[in-house]
Amino acid sequence: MDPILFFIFAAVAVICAISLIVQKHPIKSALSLIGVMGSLAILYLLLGAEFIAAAQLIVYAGAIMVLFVFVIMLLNAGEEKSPARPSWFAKLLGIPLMIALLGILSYVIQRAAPEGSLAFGEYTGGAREVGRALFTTYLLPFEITSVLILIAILGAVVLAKKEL
Amino acid sequence: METLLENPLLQKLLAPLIITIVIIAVFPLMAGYIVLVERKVLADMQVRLGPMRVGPHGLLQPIADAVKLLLKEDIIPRDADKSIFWLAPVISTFTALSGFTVLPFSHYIFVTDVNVGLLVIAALSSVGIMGVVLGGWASNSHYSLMGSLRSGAQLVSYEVALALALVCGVMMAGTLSMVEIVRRQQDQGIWFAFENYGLMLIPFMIYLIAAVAETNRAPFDLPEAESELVAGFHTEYSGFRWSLYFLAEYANIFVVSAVAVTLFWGGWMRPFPNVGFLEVPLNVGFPVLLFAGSGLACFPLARKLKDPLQAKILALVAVGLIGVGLIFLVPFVNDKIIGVFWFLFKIGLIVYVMIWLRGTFPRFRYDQLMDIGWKWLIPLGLFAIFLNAIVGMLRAG
Amino acid sequence: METSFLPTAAEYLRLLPETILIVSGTILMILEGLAGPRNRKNLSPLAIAAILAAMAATVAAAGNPGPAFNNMILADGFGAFFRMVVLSAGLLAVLCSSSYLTREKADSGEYYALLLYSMTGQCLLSTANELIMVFIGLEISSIATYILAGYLRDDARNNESALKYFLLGSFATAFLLYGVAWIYGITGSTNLEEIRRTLLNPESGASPLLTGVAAALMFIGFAFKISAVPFQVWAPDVYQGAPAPVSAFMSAGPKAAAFAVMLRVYLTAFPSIGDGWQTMIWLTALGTMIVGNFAALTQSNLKRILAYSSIAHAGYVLVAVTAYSDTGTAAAMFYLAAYAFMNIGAFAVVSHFSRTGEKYVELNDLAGLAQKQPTTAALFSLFLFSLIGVPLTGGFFGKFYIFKAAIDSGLIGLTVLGLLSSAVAAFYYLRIIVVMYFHEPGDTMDTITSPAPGIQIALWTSALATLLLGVFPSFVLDYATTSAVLVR
Amino acid sequence: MNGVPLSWYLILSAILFALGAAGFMIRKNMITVFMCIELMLNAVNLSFVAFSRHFKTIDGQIFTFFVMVVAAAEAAVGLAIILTVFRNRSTLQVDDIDSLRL
Repeated sequence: MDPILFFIFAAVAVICAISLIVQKHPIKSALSLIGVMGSLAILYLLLGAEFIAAAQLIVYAGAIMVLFVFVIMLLNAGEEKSPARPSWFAKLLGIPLMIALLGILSYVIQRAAPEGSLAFGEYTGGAREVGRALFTTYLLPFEITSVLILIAILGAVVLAKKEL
Repeated sequence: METLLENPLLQKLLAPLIITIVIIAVFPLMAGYIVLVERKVLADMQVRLGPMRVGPHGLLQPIADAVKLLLKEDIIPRDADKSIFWLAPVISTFTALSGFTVLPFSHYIFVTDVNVGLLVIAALSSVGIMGVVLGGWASNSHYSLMGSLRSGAQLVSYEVALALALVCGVMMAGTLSMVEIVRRQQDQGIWFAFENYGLMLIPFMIYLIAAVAETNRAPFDLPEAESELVAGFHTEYSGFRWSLYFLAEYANIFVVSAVAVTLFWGGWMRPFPNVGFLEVPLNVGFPVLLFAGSGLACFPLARKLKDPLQAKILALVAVGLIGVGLIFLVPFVNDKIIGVFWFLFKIGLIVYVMIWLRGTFPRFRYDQLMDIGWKWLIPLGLFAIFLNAIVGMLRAG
Repeated sequence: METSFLPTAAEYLRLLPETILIVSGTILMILEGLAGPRNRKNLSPLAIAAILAAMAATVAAAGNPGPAFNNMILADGFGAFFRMVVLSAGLLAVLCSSSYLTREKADSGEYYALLLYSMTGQCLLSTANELIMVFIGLEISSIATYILAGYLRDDARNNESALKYFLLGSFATAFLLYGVAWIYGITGSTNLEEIRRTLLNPESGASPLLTGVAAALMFIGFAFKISAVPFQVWAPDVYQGAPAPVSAFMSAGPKAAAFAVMLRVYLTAFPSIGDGWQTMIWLTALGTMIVGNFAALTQSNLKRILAYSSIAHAGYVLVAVTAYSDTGTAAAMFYLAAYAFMNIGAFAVVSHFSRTGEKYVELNDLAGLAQKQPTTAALFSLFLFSLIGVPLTGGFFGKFYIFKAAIDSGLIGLTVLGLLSSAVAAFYYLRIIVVMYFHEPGDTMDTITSPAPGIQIALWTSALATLLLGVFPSFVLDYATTSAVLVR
Repeated sequence: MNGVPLSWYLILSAILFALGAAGFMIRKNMITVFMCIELMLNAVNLSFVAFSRHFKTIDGQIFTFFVMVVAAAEAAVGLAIILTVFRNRSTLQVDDIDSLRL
C-alpha cells in the first residue's frame, strides 16, 4: 500500500513542480505549487508527521499561497511576454548546473544515504510531541521566531504603507 | 453474514464508506432544506409568508430549485480562464465536504478519527479560500475580482480569530481529535462552553462571530453585497457551477456549526450530561415531543389547505414526523440514534442563530468589518486564551 | 527531565544582549506608533542607548561564559567578540543614519527598530551553537536587512537593491537549509558538538562523501552571505542601491556575523573533512580577491567601488579561513573588526557627501573635496589607506596577521597571489585620493554642507578605532587569539 | 512490500529541489521566481521529515516547523518588496530591473 501511495503522490508532486516552471501564467504556477504542497502534505502523513501535514496545508497552501495569489491579482500580472527565452546565463549555467546537481545528489543518495525502510504507522509525531519539543528543548528558537514574525509584519507595513 | 461483518478490514473500510455515501447523498438535500428554513424564518421575521407555491407551504421548493439549477444553461464568460473557472468551485466544494470526514456525529458514527482532526478542518477551510479567490479571478470581471479580493481578505482575517477561539477549547480538551474532545467533556460531565466558571463563553462567542464571518453570512456578507458588487466572486457563475458554490457555502455553515457543537456544546451529549434523573425526559421525552408534536401541529394546517393533493402531502409529512418521534420510544434504537439527534439538534440551533442574525443586523461596511476582526476579535481572543489558561491552572491547583 | 528545561539566571544573562536589542526595538516601534505622524521625534538617541546597553550586557555575559537554553547558544569569548563587532557596526550605522534619514524625510522609529532586530539576528549568529539557531539567526538578520535595503520605497534604486538582495538571499538560504537537512540526516542531530562527535566517531558509519556534499551545500549558503565568488553577483547592485548607511552596515555587521557562524560551524562541527574543505576555500579565497579587486578598477560609482572592495576584503578573510589554524581564526577575527571600522568610516563619508537623494556618488563628484572640507577628506584618506593596508592603520595589521597565518600553514602560493591582488587594489583606492586632492572642485561642490554631528561622531570614532588597531593591535588580537581556541 | 525506502523520499526531495533551482534560473517573472524558492524550501522540508521518520526523533519535524514560519515571514516581506518594485516600475520582469548595472 505504502509504495503505491508514495508513487502516486510523488508523481503528482513532480508533475506539478514541472508545471510550476513551465506555466506561462503566474496564477497557474501558483496553482501548481499548491499541488506540490498538497501532495507533500500527504507524503508527510505517510511519514507519520500528522501535525506537520496539517501545518503544511494551513501555512503554505492556506496562508502563503493565498498571499501569492492576492499579489498576482492585485498587480494583474498577465502571461509572460517572452516565456521560453532564457538568458545566456540561464542557458549556460542554469539547466546543466541543475542536472549536474540532481545527478550528484542522486548518486550520493544511492551510494551513501542511510539505509532504511519507512512504513506507515510505526512512528508518529503528532501535535503533542511537537508541542512538547517546542516548549522544552527548542524554547529559545521558538521564542526568537516571534521576533522574525514581528520583523515581517513591520517590514510589510513599512514597505506598503501610504506615507513614510 | 455474521462472519462477513466481523471481518476487521471490512469493518474498517465499510462503515466509513457507508457514512461517506450517506453524507454525499443526503447533504445536498439537507442544504436545500436549510435554505427553505432560512427563507421561511426570514419571511416570518419580516411578517410575510415566504415560499408557498411548490408543495404545501413551499415544502417541495428545494427540489424545484435543484431541478432548475441543474437544467440551466451552462455559461462560461468568453474571456474567462476556462480551466480555473472550472476548477475553482470544485476546490470550494471539495474542501467544504471533506470537512465532514472528521465530524463525530455520535460516539460511533464518524468517518475517521484523526489525531489532529481539528487541524484538518482548519487546513481544509484555509485551502477553501483558494476556491473563492480563484473563482473571482477566473471570471475576468471587475465585480467578481473585487468580490473575491474582499472575500479572501475577510476569510484570512477571521480565520485568525477563529483559530484563537479554537485554541481555548483545545486547551480545555488537551487533544485535537474531535472524538476525544467530546469524550473529555463526557468525562468531566460538563460542556466546555460552561467550563472555567463560564469564562469559556468568551471564546465561544468569538468563535460564533468569526464563524459567521468565515461563512460569508450576513452581517458579514460583504463579498456578496448586492448593492455594490452584484453577487461577489460568483457573479459570473450560473447553473451547476453556481450550485457547487452554494453547496460549499452551506456545507461550510454545517461544518463550522458542528465544530462549535463539538468543541463547546458537548457534541453528541445531551444537555446536563451529569444530571442523572434528566436521562429519560431529555433523551426520550424531548425528541418524541419534538417530532410527534410538530407532526401533530401539521394536521390543522393541512385541513386549511384548499388543494386536496397538497393537504394529502402535508398529512403524509405529519405522519412521517410522528413516526420518527415514535422510533425514539424503542430503547434499542434510541440508544443508537440519540447521539446523532442531539448533534444535529444543536447544529440546528446554531444555524437558527445565524439566520436570526441575518434577519436582524444591517451589513457592516468593509472597514468596519476589518476593524472588528483585527482590533476586537483577535485581541479578545488572545485575552481569552490567557484568562482561561490562568483560571484553568488555578482550578487544577 | 520535566523541569530541567527551565533556564537559570546565568542563562538569561548569556542572552541579555539580544534581549535588550529586542525589547528596545519593540519600544522604539511602539513609541513611533504613539507619537503619530505629526510630532515625530528623532529616536536615534534611544537606539544608541540600547546598543550601548547591549554592549555592556555583552561584556557582562562574557564574564560568565557557557551554553544557554539547552545548548542552543554558546556565549563564549568568540561569540562576545563578534557580538561587539556587530554592535559597533550597528552603533556607527545608527550615527550615520540619523542625519541621512532626516535629509531624506524618512526619519522613523521603525528604521531603528529594524536595525536593532537585524543586529539581534547577527548576535544570535555569533553565539549559535545549533543549526536551528544558525538558520533562525540568519533569517532574522537577512529579512530585516532586506527591508532596510529597500527602506526608501519611493526610490527605484532602493527597490531594486531590496529585490535583488531578497531573491538571491532566499535562494542561498534554501541551499544552506538543504545542507542542514543532510547533516541532520547523516548525524541525527543539529547540535554542533554532537555533529562533531558523530562525524569523528568511526563507528557511526557517516559517509565522508555525504558529509562533504552537505558541507558544500551549506557553504553555498554562507558564501552568498559573505559575497564570496562565484556568489558575489548581488553585492555591487545591492550596495549601490541601498541607502548609504544601510550599505555601510551590510558590509560590516551581517558579513562579520556570517563569517562568525561559518567559522564556528566548520571548525566545531566538520573537523573530519578538513582537507577537502581547505581546497574549496583556497579556490574561493583566490577567486574572491581577484574578482573583487579587478572589478573595482573599472568602476566609477563610489558605492560600487566600495562594494567590490568589500568583496575583495571578504577574500582576504577567506585566506585566513583557509589557513585552518588558531592563528588563522584569530587573524580573521581581527581583520573583521578592523574592516568594520574602516569600511563604515568610508561609507559614512559617502553618506555625508552624496547629499539629498544620493545625487553625488560618482568618483568625479569628489573632485576638490580636500579644498572644501580638508578634515573630511583627511579622514576619508585615512580609511582608504587602512583599506589598502598601509602601516599604522588597522588594515595593515589585519592583512599582516592574515598572510602570516597563511604562510605558517604553508599557503605560500595563495599568499603571493593575495599580496599581488592587494597591490592592484591600492590603485583604485589611490585614485579616489587623487581625485579628492588634486582635481579642481566642480560646481557641485558648492552645495556641500558641513557634516552633521552624528556623521562627525561616526567618522571620528571609526578613525580613532582604525588608528588604535593600527598602533596597539595586541589588545584586540590577544583576545581574538584566546577565543579562537574555543571554537576548535 | 509495506515500506518505502528512505532513499526514495530523498531522491524525490532532490528532484524537487533541482526543479526549484532550475526554475529560479530560467524564469523571468519575479513572482514565479519567488515561488521557485518556495518549492526549494518545500523540497528541503520533505528531506527533514523523512530523516525525522528515519531516526524516529521529532527534531526534523521541528526544523520543518521553523522553516514554515520563516517561509511565511519571507513571503510577507518578499511580496511587499515586489509590490514596491512594481509600483515604481510597473513591470514584473526580472530582466527589466537593471538600472543599477553599468
